[in-house]
Amino acid sequence: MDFESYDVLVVGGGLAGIRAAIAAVEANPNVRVGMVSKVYPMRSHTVSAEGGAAAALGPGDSFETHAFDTIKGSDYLADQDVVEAFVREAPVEIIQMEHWGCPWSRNPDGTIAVRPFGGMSTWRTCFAADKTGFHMLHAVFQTSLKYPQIIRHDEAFVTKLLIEDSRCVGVVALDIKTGRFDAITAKSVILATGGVGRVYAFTTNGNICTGDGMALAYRAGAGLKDMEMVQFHPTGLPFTGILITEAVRGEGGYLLNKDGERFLKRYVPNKMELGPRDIISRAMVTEFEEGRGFEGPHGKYMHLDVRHLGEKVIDRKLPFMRELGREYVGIDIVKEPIPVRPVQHYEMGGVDANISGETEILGLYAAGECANVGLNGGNRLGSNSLPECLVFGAAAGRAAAHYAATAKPATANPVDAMLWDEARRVESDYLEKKGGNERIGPIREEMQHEMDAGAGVFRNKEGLSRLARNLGGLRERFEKVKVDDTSRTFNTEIIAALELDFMLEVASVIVFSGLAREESRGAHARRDFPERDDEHFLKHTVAYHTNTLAPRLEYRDVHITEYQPQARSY
Amino acid sequence: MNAEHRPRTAIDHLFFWFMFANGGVITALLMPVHVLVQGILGPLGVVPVVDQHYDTYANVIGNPLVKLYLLVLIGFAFFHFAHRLRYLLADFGVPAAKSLPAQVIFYGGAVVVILVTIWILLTTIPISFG
Amino acid sequence: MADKTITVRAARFDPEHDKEPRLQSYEVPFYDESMVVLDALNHIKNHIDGSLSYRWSCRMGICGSCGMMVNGTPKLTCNAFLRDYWPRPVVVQPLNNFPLIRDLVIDMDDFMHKLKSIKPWIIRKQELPLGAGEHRQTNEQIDDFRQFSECINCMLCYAACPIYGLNEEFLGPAATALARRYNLDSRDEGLKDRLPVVAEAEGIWECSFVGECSVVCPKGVDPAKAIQQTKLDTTMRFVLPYGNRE
Amino acid sequence: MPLNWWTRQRHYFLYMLREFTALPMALWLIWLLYEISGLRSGAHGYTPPRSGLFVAFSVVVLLFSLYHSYTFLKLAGVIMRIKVLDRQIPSRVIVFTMFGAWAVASAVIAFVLIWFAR
Repeated sequence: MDFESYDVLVVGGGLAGIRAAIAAVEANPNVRVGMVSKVYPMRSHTVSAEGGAAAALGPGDSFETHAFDTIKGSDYLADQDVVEAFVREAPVEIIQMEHWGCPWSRNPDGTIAVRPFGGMSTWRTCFAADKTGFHMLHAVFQTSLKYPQIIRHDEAFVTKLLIEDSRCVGVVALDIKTGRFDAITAKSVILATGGVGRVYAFTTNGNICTGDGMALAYRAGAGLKDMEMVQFHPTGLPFTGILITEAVRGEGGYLLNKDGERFLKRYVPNKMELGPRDIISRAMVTEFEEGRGFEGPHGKYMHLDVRHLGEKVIDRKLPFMRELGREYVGIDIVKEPIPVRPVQHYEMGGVDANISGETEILGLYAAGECANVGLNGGNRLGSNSLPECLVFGAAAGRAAAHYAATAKPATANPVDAMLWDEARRVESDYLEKKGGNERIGPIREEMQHEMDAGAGVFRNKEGLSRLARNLGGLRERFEKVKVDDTSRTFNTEIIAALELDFMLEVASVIVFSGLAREESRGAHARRDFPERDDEHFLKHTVAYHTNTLAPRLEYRDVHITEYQPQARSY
Repeated sequence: MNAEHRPRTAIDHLFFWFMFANGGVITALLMPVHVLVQGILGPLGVVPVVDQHYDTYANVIGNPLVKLYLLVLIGFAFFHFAHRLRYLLADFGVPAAKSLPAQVIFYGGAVVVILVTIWILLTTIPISFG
Repeated sequence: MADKTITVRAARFDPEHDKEPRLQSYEVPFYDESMVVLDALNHIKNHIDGSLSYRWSCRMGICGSCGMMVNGTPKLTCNAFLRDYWPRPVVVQPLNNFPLIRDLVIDMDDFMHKLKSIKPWIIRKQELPLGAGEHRQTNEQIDDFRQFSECINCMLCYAACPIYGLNEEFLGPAATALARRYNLDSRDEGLKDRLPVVAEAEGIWECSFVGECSVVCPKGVDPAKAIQQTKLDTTMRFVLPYGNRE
Repeated sequence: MPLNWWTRQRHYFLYMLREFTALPMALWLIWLLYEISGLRSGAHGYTPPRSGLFVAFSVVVLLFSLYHSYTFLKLAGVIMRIKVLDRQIPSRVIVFTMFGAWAVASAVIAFVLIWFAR
């Protein structure tokens, strides 16, 4: 067992995590930054973001419209002061990414080009063809290599936060390659572990998106905010759930039902394909229910048609979509429409954090998808999440470095004891457990299908209650899990068990938060409460860990500056 | 790769590669026609070829431009061959082919062939513009 | 269709128990034409044998985790379709040329060091202040380096490279391609810092242009070309009296 | 790495074949040098190349030599980056030019070898 010590420790090596690490170093070059990630940083799920990053860059744009679009898109659940700060920082961060080598697609004069995106009232989404996340992640990761102060622990899985006197002083991490438990202490810890899409079966998220940071913070006593707000992206490939970027619609693609009709005219007549994701996903499900979807071997679907754009535009702006269509569906999108259906994509909720990324636990910060700083509210607008990672990753990095400058280091003895306790717990729960008869795979699959069925695009009390009960049953079965793999070396089954443990925790927060929000707002669409209820629910849900599956829920006011809630129509 | 290690362009390898690449182009452009005409068509009597008679051959070889041409062809070609054969040996699992002694032997061999070529060209048929 | 199965023979190796890797056979249901080798591995892990270890994440060919040898060829398993192998068995092995950690998991730390050594970041003599906005760069200028920027670090090219297999000191395809990506970027001025690294004895000169790296690249990057072009450029800088950038 | 790695895949085998072309070509050029040096012993000592064995050897060398020319010129076309008026010349054009140069050079040399034999 080892004992590494840093000033700032970043958990997660995606866009937010790396941005935070660089920001910490640039805020104070004497800061030593550790970065723990369960995968090599360039594998992080940022890599799958396709469409682009929004920023009010151009002369035709303004901070006010970006802020208003975001707030309206959030169904007025966003904290407006946070949004206002965000839209001002986003262009700076986009330029910073450009200076770090991101190959942004350009206008003929060499400036950064923008494209239209859903819910945005003007063209403001910067893009690098249709691999924006990939290019941003690789640019920022490769840039991070020039800072000797950033020391990485690749392929190490954080199992627990070290809390001393209600202050976070580091983590316990399992080195996947060797199976060794390490205490990594730090004066401040930043969680940037990404989303939790893998609690669903049909998701665009990668295998690694298991909500680790959310569960870690939740168990350590921090609140999880607005977890019922789960985004469903309208256009995923049936069967695989691979994301077809919103940029396809941004560039002019049509969504067609089986009658060849652009059905969105009934739902978002003024925006059509450029409506926000929550509304379009609901429109698609409604059409399916009314019998106007195509029937396929993997359920109902719609057509996303880009044939009229022509081969030249497609190859210039959507080359990856053509590649995905060819390889995963066997179609050439230049000649055939793409089959799509709504797919879990993003968790608006996350660790309750303020505008600087500070959580309720001293010394603990959060940024990116695993955090909820109040930006996205009930529904995130497409292309706001990449700049969110940059803006709030950088903010958390700076704040954490600032705090670390004056904070005291952790004391060795309790840390050592906590490390031993945690290592013992994992070993007795999984490695040395006798007599278990449950397997991880089936429990996870059942949870995923339950979540698809009960906490999907539309919800109701009955479905959510059943889901809550079933999650309880799955938790009981999980206690009897037996792993096949007893090796210490690269034991991915233990990692899968720890991830499932985290996912069951976060899934129940999603469900109980959803049950309690008896209204429809943003992505949370209740069949039994179809209207928005500003009187009772213009509030953030904040969930706290208890000894039972059900969290303790608190409500907190939304920060409203100048945009009073209005009816949300497009 | 330790911290003290300062990377530096390997000029020797750069030179070997330069000679190899030029030799490759030269042999690619010129070899097949020599082999076809002098090795097959001439001996079979399909066409008359200079090297089928002493007089015609001597006449051509006496030309200084031809001597220069042959030196360039053979000189670059043997650097090309030396390089390829050295790497081929390494590909066959002989790491010693990448060592300094191997470099001396292979490229030194090419230099020897060049010196022999110069000697033969200078001692065979005096230079004449006839 | 429903009863169709495919045999997957996966390499197993646990350094705590095994001296040599061995192959283990599994029967996996093959119920959809768009199933990939990774789906078969996931079926094994979830339902047959939880101890099979391998890396994967995005299952859409962009994160670069799931590279393995599939019937002897380096492939992204999320992008290798069972329909191309059925009814013959699929043999899945760890990527060639790397130290083996476990089952299908290889040790790629060597690449991480090599990646860092080529200084894969924008180097400027004078940093442009953020307030000055973006560097001007046209799409045509991006086209100069675009393909080299598409590398996902999946390591298939290293697994395909016999030169790397014979000499692990060789800088190798992906790292050289990424060095070239930055050298060709109109915003970058780091050629002089990067060239000595790629033009060391164990750099580009080791390559004898087998070209298999470019064949196996799932993203259409042509590292073989990057290496040869770097040789040519480096040589020209020395041969021409005023060796310019290109 | 097993030493027979190059027998396991067609592409690797073709690569080794390409590298091997150097050996027969070298032998042929050594023979050429030997023939030239034969001129030193005067008209009586010079034996023109006519043997069947030599023709057979040359046929083999010609095949290797053609393979070398084809692969080398094609690959040279891939790696050369030539810009004219700020526009990249497509590698197809470069390869085409290379093969054109090959044809011209071959014609000139064949002409010299045959014309001066009269």
